[in-house]
Amino acid sequence: MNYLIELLVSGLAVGAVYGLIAMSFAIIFKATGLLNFAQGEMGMITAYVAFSIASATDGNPWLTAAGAIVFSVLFALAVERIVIRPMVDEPILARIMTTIGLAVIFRSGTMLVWDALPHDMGLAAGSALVDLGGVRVRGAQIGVVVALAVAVAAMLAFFRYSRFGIAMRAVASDDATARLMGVKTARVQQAAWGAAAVMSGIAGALFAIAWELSPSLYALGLKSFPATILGGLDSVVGSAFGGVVIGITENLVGGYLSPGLKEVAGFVIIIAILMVRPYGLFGEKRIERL
Amino acid sequence: MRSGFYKQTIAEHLALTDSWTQRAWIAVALAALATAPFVLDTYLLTLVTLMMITAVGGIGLNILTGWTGLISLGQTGFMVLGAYGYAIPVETWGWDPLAGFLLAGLVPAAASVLVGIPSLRLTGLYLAITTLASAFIVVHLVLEFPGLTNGASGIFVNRPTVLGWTVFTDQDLFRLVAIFLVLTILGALNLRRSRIGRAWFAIRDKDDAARVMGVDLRTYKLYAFVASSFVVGLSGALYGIFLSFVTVDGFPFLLSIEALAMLIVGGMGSIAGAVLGAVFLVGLPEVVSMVFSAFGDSARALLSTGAHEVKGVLYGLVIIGFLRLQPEGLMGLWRDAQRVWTLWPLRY
Amino acid sequence: MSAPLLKLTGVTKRFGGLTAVNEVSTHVDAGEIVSIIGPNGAGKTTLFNMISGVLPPTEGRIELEGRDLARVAPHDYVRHGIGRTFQNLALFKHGTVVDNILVGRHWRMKTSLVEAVFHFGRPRREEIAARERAEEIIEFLEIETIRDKVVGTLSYGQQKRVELGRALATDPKLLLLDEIVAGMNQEETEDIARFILDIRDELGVSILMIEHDMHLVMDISDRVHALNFGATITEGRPAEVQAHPGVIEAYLGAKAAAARAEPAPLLKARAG
Amino acid sequence: MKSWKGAALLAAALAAPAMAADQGVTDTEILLGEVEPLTGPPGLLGIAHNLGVRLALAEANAAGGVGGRTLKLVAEDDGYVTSRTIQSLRKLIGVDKVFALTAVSGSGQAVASIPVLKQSGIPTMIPIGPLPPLYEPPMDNVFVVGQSYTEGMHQLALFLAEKHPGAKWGVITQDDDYGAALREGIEQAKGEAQIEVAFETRYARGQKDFSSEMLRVKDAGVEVLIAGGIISENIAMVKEAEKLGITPAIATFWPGRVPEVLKAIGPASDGIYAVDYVAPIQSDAGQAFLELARKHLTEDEVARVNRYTMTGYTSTRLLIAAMQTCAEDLTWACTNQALADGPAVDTGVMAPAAFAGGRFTNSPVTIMQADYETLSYAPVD
Repeated sequence: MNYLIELLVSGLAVGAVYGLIAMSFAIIFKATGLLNFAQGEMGMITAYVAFSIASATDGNPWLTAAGAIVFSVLFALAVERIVIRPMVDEPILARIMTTIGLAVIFRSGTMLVWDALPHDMGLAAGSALVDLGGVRVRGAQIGVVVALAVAVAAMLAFFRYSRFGIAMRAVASDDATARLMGVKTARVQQAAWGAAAVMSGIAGALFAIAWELSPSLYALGLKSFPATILGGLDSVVGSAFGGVVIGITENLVGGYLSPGLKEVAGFVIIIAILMVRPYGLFGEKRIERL
Repeated sequence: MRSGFYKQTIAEHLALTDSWTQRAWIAVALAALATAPFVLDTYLLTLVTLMMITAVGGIGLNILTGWTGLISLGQTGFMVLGAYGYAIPVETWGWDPLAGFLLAGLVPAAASVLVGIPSLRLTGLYLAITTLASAFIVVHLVLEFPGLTNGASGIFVNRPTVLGWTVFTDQDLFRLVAIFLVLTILGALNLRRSRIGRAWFAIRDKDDAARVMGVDLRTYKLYAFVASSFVVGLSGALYGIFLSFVTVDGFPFLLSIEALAMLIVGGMGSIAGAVLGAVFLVGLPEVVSMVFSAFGDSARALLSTGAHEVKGVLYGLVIIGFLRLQPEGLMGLWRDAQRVWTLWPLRY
Repeated sequence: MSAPLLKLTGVTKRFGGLTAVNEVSTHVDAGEIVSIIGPNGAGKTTLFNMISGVLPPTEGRIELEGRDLARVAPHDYVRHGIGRTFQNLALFKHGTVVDNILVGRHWRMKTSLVEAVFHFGRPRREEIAARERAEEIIEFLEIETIRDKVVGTLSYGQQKRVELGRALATDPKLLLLDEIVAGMNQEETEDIARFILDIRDELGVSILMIEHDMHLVMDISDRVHALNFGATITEGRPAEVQAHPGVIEAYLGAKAAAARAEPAPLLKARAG
Repeated sequence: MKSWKGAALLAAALAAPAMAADQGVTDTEILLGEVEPLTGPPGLLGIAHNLGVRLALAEANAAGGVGGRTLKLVAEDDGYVTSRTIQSLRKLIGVDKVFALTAVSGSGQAVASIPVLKQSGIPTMIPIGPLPPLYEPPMDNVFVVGQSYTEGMHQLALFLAEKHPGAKWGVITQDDDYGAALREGIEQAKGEAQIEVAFETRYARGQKDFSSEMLRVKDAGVEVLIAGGIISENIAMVKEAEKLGITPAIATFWPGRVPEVLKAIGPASDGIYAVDYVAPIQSDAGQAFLELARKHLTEDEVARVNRYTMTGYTSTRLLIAAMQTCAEDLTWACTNQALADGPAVDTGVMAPAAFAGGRFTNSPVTIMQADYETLSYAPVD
């Protein structure tokens, strides 16, 4: 029994990481119709910046968190303004490929600015072990689950109550019409990029604390991608759910079936679910713009 | 506009070329392929061989993505299947390489039906993700059946003897690959001008209207999957022969992304674009290396402090630069150049 | 004459709670030109979509020459003789005019995937035959000059004509024309009117068309069917229908209603 | 046509290896080449290795070179991508026309290069990834320095079986040829000692989350854990064990035996076992080696020295010694022969290495244990 609980807990923790990054994919998709293939890389860069801040401040968690969040937002806004926005009238495939180009640059750039070595983040609070009724987890793992819960709550509130959230829905539905209505589409898209950067940055940094910081961290993006699809590309909250489902499934498959199957389990679920629901669990049917 | 060529018969409309200029260019290209093995050094020969193998794969993907509008991230998976589809019968069972090449096309084609049938309800990014998933699952299966595939250890691939011709030197390999490339281009052009090719275009541009015209969307999307993966599988087999070794490690997932990048850089939906894209993307790292080594020792001094990462950054910048400044790809650039050429010195 | 060419019996289409087409019954006889009129949102295009196989009807029966089309696969409607054009251009815009028209010949051709790769023997003969037919249509519609142009670069009127050509290339018995002259000037409209009559008289194709241009409707229709809110108002000879009080009210009332209930852009966008 | 000319050229191309046996040698210079990953995470080994080769060359050049000729190196980066390894090899052999190869990337890449190496006949050193196909059957011109993973694992397993008799073992290996070699080593040891494997699994390269694997390790009551990853995977496994509060004896392997791994794991890395055939940096031999490195390399470079620097250095020393034997008649045939028959070279950081007529140094391994305080390993008594 304890074994099952431990599997579920560790699945939840890694699923929360997937979920946060999956939400980043979804929110950018929802606001701009774009799939940002560089999202994992942006999360990785934020983790590295957090690492640098932590090293400079002797592992002060508050300064590190604040600095990393501020950086992630500024960085995302810069990317959006310099690279993405000028491409706004290009075909969607071209824009997606742009983000793939960005991903390549970020991966090499990370190794250029930092190095290719694995590192410990140097944040004692994050890697400290916490005992939850017999199940031991790291601080950062609790952190990532909490972050996911907060992000989901924030998104629900945002889309329901904020004028901005409603505007975002409008922009996603029809950019031109929304513009006519006086919605500042650029502002909405910036907000989406910013929010995505914070979520994937938190996921990247906390993953780096609980597991490891290395230049292969970007692969989290690829692993979270199925979660977004599972939830439905345009469903921000659904993506969070998708992430948790995939994290837990991976662990259950690894724990009870063949561990070799673990890495493909996520993909198998995706195919199975898409056969039944071609737009993901919570997606809307309208997204057929490719 | 070129002028002065009026077609007298329907057959002339059907011809692949419609002017002597074009024929002359084709002759030049063929002559270049024929003489290259005598002129190029091994390194350049190898590089061009790799470009041609990549171009075959690019043409394959172009059938699916460029012509039919179905985005695939499963290129790697079909290449792996093609490579093993060739290596297992030829190297393990001792079959004739020709049969191997046939299987290198048929195995991925059959697999693409398996991927395709359930994926046909999906469009756009959702389809992209199932093809991506299939690529990962293929790799997993290869590792899971070591009895057949030799698992992670891979299979050595000898250079083949085709119809009594033993492909031995790098020059021979170049010729073999060149023959495959030319045949692939011909086959693809023929498909393009057939009812099948038109049905694919119709699906891409307006699937509802295509259906009203009698195009069964499911069947023709499946056809696109089959034709595409057949060609991609061939490129996988050639790549295996080129590496002389087939393992899943030889086919990193990045290939799927690079294949798409190739079509974009070359110009979506055009065979010449796929070829140009392959030449460009395979050549790019080499050109960058050359630029770096031109700086000689100073570059070597930088070596251990990570100057090589600069290459990666440049690679990404070039892709973005193309998308931003020349969205129609190299083919668009070429057309612009042609226009300037024919219209010069006046703009109109 | 036995069964009419096309017969609709109680055809109904519902989208969720919304009834787009409500129990419409009508018919088209061989050699007839029948027009469907009605204000925006009356369900005309939905009706066309059902007749051409794009959408299945929720209820009712659609018969072509006495054959129930319910069991026919959408892409096989063309085999039974139904060709159509679309309200908003639905051409394959990256192809040339010839390419587009040739797609109309698709179902008539038999070349298989493997044969197509080789372009030799039967595929070649078949392709030549198809192109000969395409040339006839090009000549018929007087679009020789633009034959090799990429469709996306043509004017709206030219594109409409190409679309008509594509529909003709399917060798239809019944041609569905969805607002074929919308957006055309007087001269272009007259050309199209002439083509429609020629298509009926020379090619023997029956025509069912949706049209807002009342002059065209009155001039060439044998019969007119008026719809509003998805239901039939009346059907009859052009002059009768034009004079029908229900039709007049539908048009005037609809205009007033449209002014009042123009949906908010947000909602409209989401529906689209 | 000029088919006769074509035929002549073709014949020349075919005969090239035999005729150009002294390519890369001028009156003043000898050009050597190598392919290794210099970018990405595998750069950790590639760059360190490259430093070792350059160290050996700098040392030899300072002592007057080979027969008065200066040694130069062309390094090609393959980024650990097999197709680029092959391409780079063809460039080095066919275009740069190097005299010998000091390395051919990692194990998979080297194995895939066998046909090219065989066909060309160029003297080739393999100091990274010594897999059996590279020396069994031996090729005339391919020289493998080090020890096979299988034998290393075999020795490590025998040691652990003796140290922890009756313990339950857990084995986690990569699903590639490296993992297969480790599993083979354990199989061999099973024949000689009492080993009970309670849990065995494989993972796909690149896996990051090992929580379910380690839970099964815990569940199976594993007391000896073979962590058969390379770098990231071993870090993940050990940190996961720490999290679960289990303390099996953990054994790792030389590809990941670099200080960075210990640093990234943190205190939990203290006491993990490793096996290797080169000396730890903290040993006397290691310190002497660092001293030598400081003489010829920059400070930044010295900071990147690790075990791969030592293997690269040793293997290049073997090559230089052979070339010196052949200084008068610097041909491939002579060099290959001299390598095979030459006396052992003792670099201090490895047991004296020689090929003794074969193509494999078969170097003895040492079992060592990590010390987190000093981020280093010390031999086990």
